[in-house]
Amino acid sequence: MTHAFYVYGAYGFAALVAAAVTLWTWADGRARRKELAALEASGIRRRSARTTDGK
Amino acid sequence: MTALLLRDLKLSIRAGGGALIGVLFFLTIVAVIPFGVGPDLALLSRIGPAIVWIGALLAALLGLDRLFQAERDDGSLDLMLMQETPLVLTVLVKCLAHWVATSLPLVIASPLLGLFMNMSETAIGATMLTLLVGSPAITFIGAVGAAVAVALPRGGLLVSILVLPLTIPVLIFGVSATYAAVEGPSPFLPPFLILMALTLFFAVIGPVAAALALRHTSD
Amino acid sequence: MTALLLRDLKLSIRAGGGALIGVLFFLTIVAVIPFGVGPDLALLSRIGPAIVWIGALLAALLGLDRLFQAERDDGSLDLMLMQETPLVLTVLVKCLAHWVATSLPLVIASPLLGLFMNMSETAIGATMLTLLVGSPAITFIGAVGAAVAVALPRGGLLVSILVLPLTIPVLIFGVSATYAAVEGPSPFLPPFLILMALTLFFAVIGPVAAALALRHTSD
Amino acid sequence: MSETSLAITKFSDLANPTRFLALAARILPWMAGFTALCFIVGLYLSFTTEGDYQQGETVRIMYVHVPAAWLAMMGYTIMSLSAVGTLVWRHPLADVSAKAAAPLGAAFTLIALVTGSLWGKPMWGTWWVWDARLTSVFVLFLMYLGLIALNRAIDDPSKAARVSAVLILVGFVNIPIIKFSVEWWNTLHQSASVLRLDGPAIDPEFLRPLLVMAVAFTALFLTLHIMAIRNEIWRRRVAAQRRLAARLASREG
Amino acid sequence: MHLEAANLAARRGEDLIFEGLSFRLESGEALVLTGKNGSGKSTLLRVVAGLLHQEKGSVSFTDSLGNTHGRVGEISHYLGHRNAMKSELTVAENLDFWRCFLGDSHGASTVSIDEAAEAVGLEGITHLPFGYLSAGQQRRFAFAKLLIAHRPVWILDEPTAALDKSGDRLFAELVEAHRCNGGIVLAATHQPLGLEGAQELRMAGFAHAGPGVWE
Amino acid sequence: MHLEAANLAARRGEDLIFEGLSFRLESGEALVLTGKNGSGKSTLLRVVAGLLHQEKGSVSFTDSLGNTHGRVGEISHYLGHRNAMKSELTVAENLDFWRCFLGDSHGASTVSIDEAAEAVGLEGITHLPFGYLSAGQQRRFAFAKLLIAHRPVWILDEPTAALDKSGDRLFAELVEAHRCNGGIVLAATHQPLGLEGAQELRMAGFAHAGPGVWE
Ligand code: HEM
Ligand SMILES: Nc1ncnc2c1ncn2[C@@H]1O[C@H](COP(=O)(O)OP(=O)(O)OP(=O)(O)O)[C@@H](O)[C@H]1O
Ligand SMILES: Nc1ncnc2c1ncn2[C@@H]1O[C@H](COP(=O)(O)OP(=O)(O)OP(=O)(O)O)[C@@H](O)[C@H]1O
Ligand SMILES: [Mg+2]
Ligand SMILES: [Mg+2]
Repeated sequence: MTHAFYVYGAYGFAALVAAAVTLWTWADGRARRKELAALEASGIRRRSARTTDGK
Repeated sequence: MTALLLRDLKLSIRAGGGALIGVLFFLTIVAVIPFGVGPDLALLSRIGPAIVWIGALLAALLGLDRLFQAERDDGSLDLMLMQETPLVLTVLVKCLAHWVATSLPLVIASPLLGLFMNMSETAIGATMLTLLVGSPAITFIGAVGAAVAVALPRGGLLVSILVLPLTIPVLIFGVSATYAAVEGPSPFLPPFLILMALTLFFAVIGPVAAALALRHTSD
Repeated sequence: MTALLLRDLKLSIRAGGGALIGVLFFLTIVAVIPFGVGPDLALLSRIGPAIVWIGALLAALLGLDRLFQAERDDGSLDLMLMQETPLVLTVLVKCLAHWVATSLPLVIASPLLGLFMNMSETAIGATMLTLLVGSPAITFIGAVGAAVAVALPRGGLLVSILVLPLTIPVLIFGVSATYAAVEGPSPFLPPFLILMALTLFFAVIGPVAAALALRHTSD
Repeated sequence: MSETSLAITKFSDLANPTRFLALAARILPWMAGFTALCFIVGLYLSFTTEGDYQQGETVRIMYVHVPAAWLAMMGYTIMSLSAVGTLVWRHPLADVSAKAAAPLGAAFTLIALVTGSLWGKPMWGTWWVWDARLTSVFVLFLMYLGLIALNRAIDDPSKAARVSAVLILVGFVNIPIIKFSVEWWNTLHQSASVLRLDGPAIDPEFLRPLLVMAVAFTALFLTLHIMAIRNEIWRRRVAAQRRLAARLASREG
Repeated sequence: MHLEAANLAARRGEDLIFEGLSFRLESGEALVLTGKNGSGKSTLLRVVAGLLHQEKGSVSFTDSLGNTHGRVGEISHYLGHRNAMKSELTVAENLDFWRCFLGDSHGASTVSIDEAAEAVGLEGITHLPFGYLSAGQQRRFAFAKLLIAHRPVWILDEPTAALDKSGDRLFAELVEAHRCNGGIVLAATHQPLGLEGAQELRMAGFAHAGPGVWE
Repeated sequence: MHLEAANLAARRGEDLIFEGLSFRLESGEALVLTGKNGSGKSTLLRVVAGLLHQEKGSVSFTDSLGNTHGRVGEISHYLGHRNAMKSELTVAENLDFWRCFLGDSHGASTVSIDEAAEAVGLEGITHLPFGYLSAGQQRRFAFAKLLIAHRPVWILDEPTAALDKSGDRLFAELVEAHRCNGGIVLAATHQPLGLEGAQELRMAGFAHAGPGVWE
């Protein structure tokens, strides 16, 4: 293939950035979910959760 | 409103920073560039208008970030926000005062710089004219940044980053109008008219957006 | 004293992003330049070092005038003046913090800009080196202006007259050292050594003069 | 609960963050699957179709470059729409949407810049020229970064959102500049051949993979955007609960 | 003529500071806000002045002709913690600027700058730069600002901070005069202001530190 | 240990504000400055703190070992009208900075930041940016600054401005505690500070508005 470096470079870079963004978003979500779980465990209940419990 | 204009002019002469700093910065830029391009006078005169325009653009940034921050810090902004006079008008007048205090001196000084840069008379005249018409647009765009800076603890570089990209169209048409006047073959008027249109456009958009930002940042 | 350094760095980071902002600012300036002078790569690479130096000057000047004013406005300056630690040292540390927060990122980012401006490797190296050595001088000179601004609340014009003309020699030697390294025929070392001497000179004179001015603030 | 009076009733299902979360949980797996499928098909097509007689194999770069460039602009458009939501309806979800789109837009802009650069070297013989199209995209990238920095510099999130919204809207002038730069200034860059008023002027051989990749990129963007919005909602929930906890603790103490 | 607030709620950051707050002030009445530090006095004043967006509720002003204004700020003076004066300008320049800027859209006759300076007990030093004054003198001139342009509603945040005894008296007299002319006064304070027959509103702070919309 | 001022005179602009002023404070004593606005209270405090150059006379501090310091500022805390805190930083960061910067050159043990916050009645909100606090809360934290580093002399300019009733009480207690530990306190005020057995100095202002050296 002619110009293989440029073609694969372009695809490679695009894949790299897309993967990095995906991973970052996913890891961020996981961290947030963990924090929420920790808060839940420490006894601070969500208000909405409390009201739905009440119902 | 004239009262506001006069007060801001007075302040820019008395308070720190000072109106002269823009002109001096401008001079510094023009003093340094020849060292970059070397003694090639033809080249110097060719890029002259561009350098003058870039200098004016950068010089306008100095002090712009404090345009509304200073008002917030002493509580004046609160009173301005409360008035019946439309906030847009207040912002417009403050922009005008800032322009008169910092950019107008540059416009007036630009022939001097043109001589330094070995520019022809036409080039000098064209530069001066385009600067006169185009530099208010820079101030108006900058006002948006300044209004945003009110929400920031301190202004500094961030404001310039937000503002500079928006000024690019002004720069493009300002410089190309100048070149059109000097070299041809393209006519001078179309880019010059676009420059005027840009200034008018930002004279509306800038104060409106700045007023919007100010309304939304007060606390 | 490390506490002061850290605090000042934190403050400049709170203004948004910190080092990243400096780099972004520089990138923005470099993106603006070609719109002015046109996309001619040869020309860009020639004026590259000068542009980088001007960018560094502008970045240092933005916000430098508030170096002590901000401290005065919230009363911190009073406490600093009262301490046993010599005021010169306090000023020096504040200058260092300002340099680290605004100029050092530019020094580090300058190779990137060099690439954008199509500069050769030697030119990039030389620019980086001269910036590293010369930019502290700008901060030190600016500190004097900042201190005078505090001492003379109504001396706006004086500050600009004090600061910018003094920075011109620094800029000129910085730029000409870079060109000497790139093009010859003049040797690199003499202007570079002068640049170093200037920095050392202002590293002493700047804080001493600033401390003197601060001690004599009107109230 | 605050009556965030939403003028558009159609959106009112999304108006409530809790409902948004429920919806996101339901559709995210499907969107992720769809994205993956599109990428598989798109990548297959882009490596099996023929090369261009003029551009050779490098034409394959188009299949990432062009979608990324479109998404870079679309990301900003989404931010602008959210900004309108923030300023007009003061809707908290619009704040979150604008904030979440910025890093994604920046990432896609970066892809467009770098792949364009990688295409430019073989086609134009240089990595970078300061032509209007390229520079305006570069400016877009800087604007994304500036907005991210601005958002981080203001720590009251709703204030940050409102301030950013104003700037986002002012910065929108750059989008038409990008789009029409090739027509307004004669530059090196290709002029529009797909998104034209008179229909695409491009060989279907190239159009097919391009469109599939474009759909794949869009799906990826939307998936990530929804995920990022969800993360941001969670982040604010955590902050709100932390504050509540601190307040309760100090009241007991 | 009256000022009415109905069911006000305000947020600071993400916390609801107060909720369901209502009051009504007729012409000549005064409302004094008290409460401990951080209880939301300044917040309420800023909401009334229109400087902070309320979360719920409304504030409105009905003038003597029966017209209702939604934006109370426009017919109010606001004296906050900061004096809104430039220390680089002289007192006279400062006052002159505010006199022109605030205008006198409401037809009532107002006093000149010298008279205002005399009213706050500081005639003869209006030629000094504002920054050269002592804290109490600065506060007095900030107060003089209220006299040079007429506004029916005065919103004052700790107006007597930094004032000496005679300043307190002077302040009380000026406020009484304003009330006699039919003005309305809202003031937050920690010290007795010496206003006769003023209503008092005790702020409690933190109506509700809930997680807000994010739940 | 004592603080002594002898025959002080100070000038503001061209005016002599006071002249021939002397006082002597032993360990544990307090001096309260009163007087009307512009009478020179802040000026005197700034002279004692070394922030303003006196025209005549001297201020000196003699420590418990009998050594005399000419620069009283170095062994003093100064709490002026402004709080010397950065609104961008959190309270904890602000206090931490001042703790390190002020150092604790005088060997006495001091309290931690949390303890200081508790002492001023505001534990639990040290993580907030200083700018997000109400005026009184800011003043309280400015006061907490005096507790985190030991200084034998406290120079306070209207310390209770913006404080509520409980704040006033708290302030009086903290000052009493400092005096019990042998500290010296100078305070300018318009309101009673509730300090027991404090000396009072009434400032008169404008000792002599003469043409000074030009005659
Ligand atoms: C860093 C360099 C480059 C940047 C920033 C860039 C940017 C863009 C953008 C923003 C678009 C979307 C325009 C639209 O929808 O109207 C686009 C489209 C396109 N670009 Fe680039 N580009 C770059 C380099 C290149 C190169 C080197 C080539 C090939 C020679 C190229 C070929 C194309 C083509 C064919 C399209 C599609 C046009 C259409 O069909 O509408 N680009 N590019
Ligand atoms: N920075 C200054 N420059 C020149 N003169 C000043 C300055 N600050 C104060 N003065 C003048 O000095 C005199 C004394 O001021 P000072 O601040 O000491 O008064 P004070 O007793 O603290 O009053 P207050 O109770 O209002 O705080 C005043 O008449 C004032 O006009
Ligand atoms: N700019 C701000 N951003 C976020 N929160 C704030 C801000 N200003 C004040 N707050 C918070 O809002 C609450 C109420 O503040 P407010 O200033 O209204 O109190 P206040 O009653 O005026 O108190 P003080 O008597 O101390 O002046 C405080 O708990 C404070 O922490
Ligand atoms: Mg308050
Ligand atoms: Mg005082």
